Amino acid sequence: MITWESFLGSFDTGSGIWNPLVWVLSIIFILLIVYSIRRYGKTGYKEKTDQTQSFLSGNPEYEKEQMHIKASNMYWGFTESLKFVYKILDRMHTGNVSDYVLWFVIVLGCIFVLIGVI
Amino acid sequence: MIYQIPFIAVAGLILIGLYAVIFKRNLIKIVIGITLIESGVNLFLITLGYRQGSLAPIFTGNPNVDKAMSLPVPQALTLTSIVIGVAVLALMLSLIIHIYRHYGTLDVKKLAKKEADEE
Amino acid sequence: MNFFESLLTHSPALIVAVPLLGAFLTPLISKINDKIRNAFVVFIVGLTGVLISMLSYDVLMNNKMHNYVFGGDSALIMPASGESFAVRIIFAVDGLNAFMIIIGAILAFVGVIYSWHFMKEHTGLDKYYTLVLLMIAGMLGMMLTGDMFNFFVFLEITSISSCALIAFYTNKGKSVLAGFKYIVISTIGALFILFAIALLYGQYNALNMAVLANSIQFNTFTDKIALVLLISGLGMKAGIVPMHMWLPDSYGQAPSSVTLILIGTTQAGLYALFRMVFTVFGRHITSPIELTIAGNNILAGTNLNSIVGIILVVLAILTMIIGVMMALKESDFKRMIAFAAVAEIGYMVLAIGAAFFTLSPSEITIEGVQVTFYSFSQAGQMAIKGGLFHIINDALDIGLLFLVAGAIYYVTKETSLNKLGGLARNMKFTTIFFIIGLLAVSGMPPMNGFASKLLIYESIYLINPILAIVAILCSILLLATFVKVLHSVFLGPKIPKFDEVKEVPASMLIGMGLIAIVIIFFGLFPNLILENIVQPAADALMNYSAYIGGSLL
Amino acid sequence: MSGMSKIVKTISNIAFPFVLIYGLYIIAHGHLTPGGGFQGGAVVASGCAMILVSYGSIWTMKKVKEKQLSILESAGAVSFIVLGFLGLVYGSIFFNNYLVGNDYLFGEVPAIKSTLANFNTAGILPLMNFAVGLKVIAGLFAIVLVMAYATSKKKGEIE
Repeated sequence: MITWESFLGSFDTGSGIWNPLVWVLSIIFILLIVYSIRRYGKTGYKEKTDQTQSFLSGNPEYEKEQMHIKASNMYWGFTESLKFVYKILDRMHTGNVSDYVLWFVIVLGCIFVLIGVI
Repeated sequence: MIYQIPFIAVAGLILIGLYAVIFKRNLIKIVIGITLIESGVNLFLITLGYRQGSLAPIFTGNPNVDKAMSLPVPQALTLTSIVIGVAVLALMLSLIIHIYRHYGTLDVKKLAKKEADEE
Repeated sequence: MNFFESLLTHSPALIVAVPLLGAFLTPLISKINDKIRNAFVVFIVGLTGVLISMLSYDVLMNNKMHNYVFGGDSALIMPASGESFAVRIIFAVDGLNAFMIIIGAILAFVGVIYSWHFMKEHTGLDKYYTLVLLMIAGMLGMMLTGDMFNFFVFLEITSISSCALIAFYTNKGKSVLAGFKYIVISTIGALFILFAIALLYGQYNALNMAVLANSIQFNTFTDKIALVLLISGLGMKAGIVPMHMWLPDSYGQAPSSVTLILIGTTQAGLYALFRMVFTVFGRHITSPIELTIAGNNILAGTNLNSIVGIILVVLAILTMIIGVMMALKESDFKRMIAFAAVAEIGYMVLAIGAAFFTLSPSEITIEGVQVTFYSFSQAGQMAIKGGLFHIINDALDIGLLFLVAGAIYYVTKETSLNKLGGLARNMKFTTIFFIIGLLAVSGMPPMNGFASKLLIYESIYLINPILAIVAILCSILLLATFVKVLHSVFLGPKIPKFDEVKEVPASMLIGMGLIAIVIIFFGLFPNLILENIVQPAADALMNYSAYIGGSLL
Repeated sequence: MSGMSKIVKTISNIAFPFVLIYGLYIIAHGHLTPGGGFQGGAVVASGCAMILVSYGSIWTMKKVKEKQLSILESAGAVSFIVLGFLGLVYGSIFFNNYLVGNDYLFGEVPAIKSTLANFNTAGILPLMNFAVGLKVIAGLFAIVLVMAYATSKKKGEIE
């Protein structure tokens, strides 16, 4: 039967415990701090003046679509430094049905060697 | 030896089918390979239904009705499997019609290339 | 017997029969009116959901097993010769099955509600709803059945209907090609599973899982081949690397509401893998017993656990790393989520596979006979609980993300991340749902993903620290992946092309909201879920003799 | 696909009733002989396919609408499931063979080790064969018809 203890209880993870209640209390506390800091901010700014314009070291602003960083440009460093891995991965994902079946047969063979022969 | 022949045929059918699926480049041939694997598995199932010296599980005017009948489960399984196979075959062929209409080719490698180039 | 009790008794059959009846009635009803048809489909799925919650509540809370035999009272028939054969089809529902059908019910219900508006502008919707209901029936059948061949039949019903649904956008070449790839892969996988079933039938004259589990000797070569075929075939259905390539194709091209139910079918494959390894071959893999009689050591069963454990763990590590790395690079929204789904599957397999290493012997002496049992240690049990808990969490998180991707596609007709941007201003609710899904899938508190991932990390750390470190690293990369999506789709300046974009219709918001509420509920009360739903499932998974005893009597 | 020559049309006209009768015989005797709903249905559908080939898909599409076939197909499937539900109502088990032992329809119980085929036996099994037969005839014919119609058109003519 469902009890209130099981609703709010914490569970054992093998080497520790976790209770979301603690997390909820702490997040409320942090939000209070954030709110209290935010209260010191100044209210009110003048619209339609230079205050609302973005400042790019004096350069003119680009078009909106060019301002947006494209998804494939993100994490460039990560993909560049792991190029050798991605080369292999791209060669794996050919999008070709026969290769999919070939991988299945390869795995079948490996598991067969592990279970059936050894 | 004579009793092993169906099993050799099963292994042959499945291997030929796998060969066709993996190494043939035409989609229709891949579908043929799948049906070959399927008939291999069906043949295996129906072979399992045979028990030495038993009767076929049909009520007929057979005088030897005292002999044991073999359990007709494998036959039922094979029939179900064949029915499923027909559905799969029809689906695959109709998809091939659509693929040919879109890309104008049935070659696996060309299709993969055209798919990657799209957009 | 009153009405409620008889409904409960018949619920295993009705759970599959009601969607089937609905599927065949839908083409007739759609002749009347579109709205009546949609309401009818929602009603049918809702009715199935009510039956599922009744059955699961009874199984999980009262810890009892439900058996339903089609066409007779007992699965065994006894001809005049005196032998007994288990030929009737049986639905055996223990804790694990009840756990899985809850996932199926949530996904099916949300998917049908979501498609009310999502699919509205397409033609051929009577066929769409027929196929969706068939797919739901097949998925629930896979999760419920206790008969090997029946499992194959439901597997094929599911793959045929889902293939037709993946190729639903027949005007797009890519989706037709994805449907073709899916049907080829799933047919070959299913045929090898059928071959394994035939091998087992030829040896033991049984198709019933409990009878097979009771009688498998594992002393012949064919048994080993059957195990190999089952592991690889079901692994392919579950999308384990390197047999996962069909998954991004089909998840990426199917309509989002269909993808949601596809997740359920993938996890039904995963469930079947665990059922085969733990129950059908349970005596030889998870719970072998050694007898020592007068100095002679008799092993009743073969101790395969370390080999199967190594296989599962290696596949799981590959699945996590390759899935998450491909997701990081991908620039198509739905394909990216699909690769993330592959990575998530790795967590479940990792948790279950690592638990195999904790099997340790414990000795008891009964009347001079020394008996050695193998059982999971505390950490192993925790890992199994975490893995099972992660199944339901993964279905919800990835499902929510796919629904968000569908909502974005619905308003912009665009799935490429490079062309999207600045949508948060116009789609506030969708953005909130996406952030909930993002936090949940990358394991941030207080969402449900954190609870299960914490269980997995901490229990696996006790088994092997390196595995836990790899798992945490992959989780961080998952977070990075979805932060990229958050930036490139929702944040950034408003793109003029999408100025006129509006929030999606109500039914889609309701669908996403339902899943988001369940995610937060699971995250805030993980203990409730763990004690009442996951614990019985884990107990059922670890105790194969309870399954045999429960479904043969 | 346009029709074939007059000889083919005439021959298929003559052969069609025999194919039809044979298929219906297989469906009706599904509980006594090897065969049943699917097999008989496939025979009947292949007869229909013969007509389709000889007269061409455009002519056949005018005579038989795909919608009618799909209604027939779902009628067959619904009657199959309803038979299962009736087992739940009358025999308290899904798919229970509740017709066994009654006096009027397929109810006779053959004596043990009887060898003669009695048509009036087997309870709901013949009814299920009829339902499956209906579904298979309509379904297979619809598949063949739609595929023939789709391949007969050139690219871009239908969506």
